[in-house]
Amino acid sequence: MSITPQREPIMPKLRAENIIKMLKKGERVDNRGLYDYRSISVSIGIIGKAEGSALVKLGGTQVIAGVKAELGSPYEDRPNEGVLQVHAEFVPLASPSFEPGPPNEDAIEVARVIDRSLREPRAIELSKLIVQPGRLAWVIYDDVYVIDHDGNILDAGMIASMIALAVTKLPKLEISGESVKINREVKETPLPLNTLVTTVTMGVLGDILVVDPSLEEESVLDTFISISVDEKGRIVGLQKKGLKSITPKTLDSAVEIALKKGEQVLSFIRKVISSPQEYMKW
Amino acid sequence: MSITPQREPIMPKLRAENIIKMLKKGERVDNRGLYDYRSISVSIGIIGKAEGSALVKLGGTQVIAGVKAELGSPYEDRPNEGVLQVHAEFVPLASPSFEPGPPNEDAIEVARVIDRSLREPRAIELSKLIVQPGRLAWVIYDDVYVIDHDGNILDAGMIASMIALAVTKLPKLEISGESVKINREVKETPLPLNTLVTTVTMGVLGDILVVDPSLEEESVLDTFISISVDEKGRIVGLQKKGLKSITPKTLDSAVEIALKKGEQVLSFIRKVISSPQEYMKW
Amino acid sequence: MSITPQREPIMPKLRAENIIKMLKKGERVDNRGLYDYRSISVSIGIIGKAEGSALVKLGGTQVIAGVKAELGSPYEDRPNEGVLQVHAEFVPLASPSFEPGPPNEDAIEVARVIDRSLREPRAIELSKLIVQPGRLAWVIYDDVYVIDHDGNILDAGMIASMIALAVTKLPKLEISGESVKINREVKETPLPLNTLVTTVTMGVLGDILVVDPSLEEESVLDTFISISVDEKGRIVGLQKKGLKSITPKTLDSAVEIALKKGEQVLSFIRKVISSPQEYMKW
Amino acid sequence: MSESRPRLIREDGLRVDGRKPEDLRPIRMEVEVLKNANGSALVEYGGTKVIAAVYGPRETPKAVQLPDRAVLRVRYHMAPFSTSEHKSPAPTRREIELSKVIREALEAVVFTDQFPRASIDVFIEVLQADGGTRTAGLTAASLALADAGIPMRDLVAGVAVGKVDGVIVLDINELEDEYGEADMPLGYAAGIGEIVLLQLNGVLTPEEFKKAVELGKRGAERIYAQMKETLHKKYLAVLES
Amino acid sequence: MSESRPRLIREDGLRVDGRKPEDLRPIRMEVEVLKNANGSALVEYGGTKVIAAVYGPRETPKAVQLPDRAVLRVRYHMAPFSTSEHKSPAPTRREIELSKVIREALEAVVFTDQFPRASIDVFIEVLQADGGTRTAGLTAASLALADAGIPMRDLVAGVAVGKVDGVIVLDINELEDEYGEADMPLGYAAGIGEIVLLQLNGVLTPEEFKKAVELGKRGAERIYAQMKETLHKKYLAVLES
Amino acid sequence: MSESRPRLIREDGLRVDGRKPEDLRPIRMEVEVLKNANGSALVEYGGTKVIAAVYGPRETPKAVQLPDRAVLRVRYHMAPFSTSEHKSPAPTRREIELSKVIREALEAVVFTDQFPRASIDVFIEVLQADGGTRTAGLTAASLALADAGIPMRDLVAGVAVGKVDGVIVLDINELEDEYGEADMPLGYAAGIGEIVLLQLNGVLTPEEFKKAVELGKRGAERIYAQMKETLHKKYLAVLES
Repeated sequence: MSITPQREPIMPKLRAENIIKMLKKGERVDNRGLYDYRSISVSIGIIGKAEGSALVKLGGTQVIAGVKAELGSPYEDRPNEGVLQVHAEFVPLASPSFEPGPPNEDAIEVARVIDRSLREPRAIELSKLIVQPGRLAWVIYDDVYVIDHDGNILDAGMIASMIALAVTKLPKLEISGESVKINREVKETPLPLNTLVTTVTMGVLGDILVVDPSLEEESVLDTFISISVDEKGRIVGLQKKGLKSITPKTLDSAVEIALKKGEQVLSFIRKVISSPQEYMKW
Repeated sequence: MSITPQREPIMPKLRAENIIKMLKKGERVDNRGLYDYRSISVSIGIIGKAEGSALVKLGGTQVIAGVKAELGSPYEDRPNEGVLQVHAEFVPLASPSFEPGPPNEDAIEVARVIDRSLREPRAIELSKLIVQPGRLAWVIYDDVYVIDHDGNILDAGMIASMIALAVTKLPKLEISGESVKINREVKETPLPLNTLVTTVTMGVLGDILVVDPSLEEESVLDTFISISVDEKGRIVGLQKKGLKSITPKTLDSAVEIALKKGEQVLSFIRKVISSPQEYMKW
Repeated sequence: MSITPQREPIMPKLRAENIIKMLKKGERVDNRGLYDYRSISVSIGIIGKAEGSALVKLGGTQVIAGVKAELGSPYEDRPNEGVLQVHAEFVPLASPSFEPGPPNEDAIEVARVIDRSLREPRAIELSKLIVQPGRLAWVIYDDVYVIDHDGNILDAGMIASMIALAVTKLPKLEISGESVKINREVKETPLPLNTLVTTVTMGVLGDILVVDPSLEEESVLDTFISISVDEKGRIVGLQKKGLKSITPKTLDSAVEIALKKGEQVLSFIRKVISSPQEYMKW
Repeated sequence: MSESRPRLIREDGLRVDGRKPEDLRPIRMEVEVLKNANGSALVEYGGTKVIAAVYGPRETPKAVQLPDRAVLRVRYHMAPFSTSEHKSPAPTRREIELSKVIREALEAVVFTDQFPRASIDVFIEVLQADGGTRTAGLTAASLALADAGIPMRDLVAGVAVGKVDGVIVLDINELEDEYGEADMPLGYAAGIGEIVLLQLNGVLTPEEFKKAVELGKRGAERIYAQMKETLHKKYLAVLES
Repeated sequence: MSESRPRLIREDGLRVDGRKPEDLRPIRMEVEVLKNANGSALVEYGGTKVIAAVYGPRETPKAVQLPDRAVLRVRYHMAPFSTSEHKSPAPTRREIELSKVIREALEAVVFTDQFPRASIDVFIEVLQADGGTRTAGLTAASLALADAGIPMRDLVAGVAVGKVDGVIVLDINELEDEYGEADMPLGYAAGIGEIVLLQLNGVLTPEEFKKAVELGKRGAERIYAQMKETLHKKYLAVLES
Repeated sequence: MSESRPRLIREDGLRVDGRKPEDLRPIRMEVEVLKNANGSALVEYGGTKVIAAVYGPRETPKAVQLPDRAVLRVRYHMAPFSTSEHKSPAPTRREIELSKVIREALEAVVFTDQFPRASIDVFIEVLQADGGTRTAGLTAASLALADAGIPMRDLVAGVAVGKVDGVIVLDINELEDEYGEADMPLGYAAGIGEIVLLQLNGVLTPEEFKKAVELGKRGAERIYAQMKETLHKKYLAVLES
């Protein structure tokens, strides 16, 4: 059952009103322009045991994506493809409002939006991840681990996932007759990718759109739209969230902004994965 | 842990006393005789995706039974038989006193009484549902879905189940070598039945028995007895429920009434399944 | 999440102070010496359906250990060994402070300490419990069932487990080709043991150590240490529990006491299992 | 997606079930179909059958109460027999997400501030799934809220737009959902012209996206009209009785 | 049910374990077997071993309290080692149903109205299952309640009647339960002549049913007498000590 | 344990990773690594990476409050990507036990009596597991508590001592844990010389045990010094800014 949540964290009324007032003038409390992302920093490979990993800091938000590869069964209706599983955990370390326990609806939504954004444009070429058709396939786990929540977890998680997948190397398979075993000592084959993807999340305040809302902004904005774009400039996913509606006109603007900002984010991702060694510090 | 439930819904005291007073005079607030069922209406086949289905309205109570057939393993101690699984869901749509979540003890009891009433007289000939002895069998799911609760869910669920099973057609099996697949495009073989079965539920007020109690009656009566009968006039199940005892003498009367009313209900079921096309409207 | 527990049961302050005062003088409310166990009585074989069983009464604490043997898969990283599974249930019958539901952290800790104490010194020779390497192995379930809690569940559970395992007879396997079945009518092969093991649990009050604390003592002592010993006088496990620290000096004393008391308990276990027929009364 | 992917647009330009791209399936609506609920509705979009019930405004546990408004509690749930394969009753991640998405769509129109500390509970049961269950569920929920007399800014009509064999089509069925290139569920408050639910599961160019939204709005407007009529008929019936 | 169904009535008319149809198995009863519980009992019907404990009347969480009576909270639970195959500790649907059925049997005799807002908690642990565990559990629970000093209208004795190879027999064991034609657990308050638990799992003609109830009542009366004696002995012992 | 057990002590007496028996792995510590938490720390022991956060003292649900002290609530949790094989997120029995053991270690040093009715919540996330995760977690938790300004009797340093190929060694890594003869995690409040966590998973003679405790204490003292320095630096930085 989905229940109207308590608004967290509770913000002083004056502060909230000030944020709104500024947004209406096109200004933000952290001096960004309405369509500016906060600074993004990336650390690659921080989890050596994972097949791929990335820590993304988007302003104060920190998300780790860790990619693990296991052997498993392909889905019955996809006997010739590998399997992608995206999960998100909002661990209580990351925010006073996160509780221990199984993922709540917010974490599930984040994971499913990332999953669909990867799946629909076939960002990963799953057909190359089959080992024995109908019987054995690579199962790729992308785990999105939020460790500090300062707003816009989705974009941070999407960027971290995309980078972690792009730097993933599959372990070697040792095949002898029927038996197939994973040798994690040798990791060589990169995950086959067709395109990079990102999401662009905007807060909605009437007809004003606010890219990459911070936690403070999230708590005064009621409504959000996240649009997923790929390298071909296509829309590969969309999710409206929050308590209020959006007009068709504002939706049009949101698409326009998402395509433009998405391209910038994708360039950034491309830059990171093309010189990964420069991002291997934590 | 089973816990004495709150009495739901709370009824005005006067109303409760009036119901009791009338019952003691052999009368009922809805003008039925003590041993009369409420009107029963049936819609067959309303769930085209199910192998069999029936919506039963028993007065204000509405229950859907949907039958699905899948392939699975036979039970280890029954290697030559198919499997029957009866489940009941009391979804919160049906009553202000139903909660979302896994089935509570009331839903489990209803499912298990229906299950035993079908199983013990071998109403379904499970031995004809084996595909590969010890390895592969039809698993028949009978899901009892309560959508409006106005009393006597058990009888409504039993009648709906019996009709849904009687109109069930198994999908075709496509066997090639070791591989067996279900082709749901073709549904032809009726489920093999040995007998029809029904339950007859009575409220107990001292030595007064009240057939097919409504929700209002249920909430003033403490004790119930449900007796399952088959077409051969045998007792194929029994369940005493509720907070008070029953005397051996009242038990004798209950058996007598159950055999008589059960026969009537079974005739009705026979009528429905012999001209199903007349009951295909919702 | 582990949470500081409520102290149960709440004891009159005077009584608590008296227990402490006496302990500081080297005395105990039940007249035992500081290093004395309460009386131990054993009933063997009380659960005929189990492959081995023992009821141990340690003072007022009663614990049943029941051993069942099933066939299952060996662990992937131990393809040539059988499997040991130790579980503890603190059923609500045993104490007003036990709740129904899955095992809490206390029950899990007891089970895991017993498990490690058996596993590390290879008390059971698991390599003799393999049936088909990599495919089929004996799975030995040791279920520790607490039915009356009067303190020191761990030692009672450990002793009961050790005796139950020592008297366990594996059922006969009927092998025909690929198929392997358990015939529980014939139980003949004893479980292969390498050594007996026991735990010695002590309460810690500053530098005073109190062997086999009763429930009353447990509720005034904050800190405990349980040391597992085998027949060769080795330390085969250790667990510090409770809210306070322990000094290295007190730890030294605890080891010394554990080795001495452990030997006595092991002698007792040896006596029981060498003449089991004398302990077959309940 | 590979082997036996069926053709979804026939040579004559029609869809697998004979519809034109801009056609809705036959839609059935009925309100007040349950006795216990304060409001209820049955909605069918072709083979998709959904029932919704509303309880409330009613008392709610302290822990979830809000001081200045009612909480909405929404459950989207599929019956075990609603799908081709028997469905386990435990809520899936999909059901959890859709419950949230539908709740948020309703938040945008219900005047929750009129019932502080109360809850308004909406239960949606999918009896048969043949594509568009969340949008049919949203339509049913909106009707059930109206039937329960809950004050709202507007009714909400749901419809899924898709892209199949390259063509943007209205109200996709299960086959079109499974083998098509995109599924875009839309919830539209047609009286006030606002979008309350929007998701995209698939790939569209910006132009296709625009076209899809336009087609969805037009479809939703037709469903919205039928909703009005359904409620109107019921109230007339009440007045006349 | 097919292949190796064993013969349950021998040529001499006796049952697999040598009993006559109307014979009980050896029955052992003991009360006050636990220290912590307010009342407790150990009951054995042949190979079936059950232990029951009662805590209460005691405080209970507000959410379950009733203003005019105590709530009964009953758990029937099987130890993992109680059955031929190792049993998982999670409660099965069967255990949930039996907890309810036993609770309702006890509701009929306990004077719950004397303890408003309190709870009386009954925990039944099946240590070994060899047929008739719910009825042995009911007997044990009734003894434990008496041992705890909970006021009751009467004691309750439980016994299962069965039909095996066409013969109505008393107090069936596991083999008779598994391969027999019917299992009818009965809970009988013999002092006041009332039935508090009755289920039928099997097929009986009306005549057989009548006979089965009659046989069950007679069996329960014998168990009831032994219960009285067990409690009597204990109180004598208390008086004498 | 059988086939391919690797050699853990090389001919030159060094360990698989080239350390001497009494060597720690390279240890990294950092505090205040998170924005939301009241205190936080990142700790690495070689390949083991752990992060800990502290929230509190803060309000806690009535049901868990204690009248005379704060409750500690501690969760030790492993990220799904922290181990060689993907780990399911549901808490394992191991994680439940370790949460308890670490909580109890912290109980011994935190001045909980200063915050009656409050809770102090400690969340430990294992990001990468390469042996010694519970002890690295304890070190991180202790630093995070200090970073949060929670008053404590002393800092606590954790380290695991092991026995591999018959040699007592300090700070074992995963390989040594898996194939060694013993793993003894120790939590030591080095300033006051008290043991707050001690477990033994393995077999030791009494002499070996003594040696292991001694080695562990010495190792913990070195870690303790680094903790002090880490905190000192941070406060200096604060003062200087």
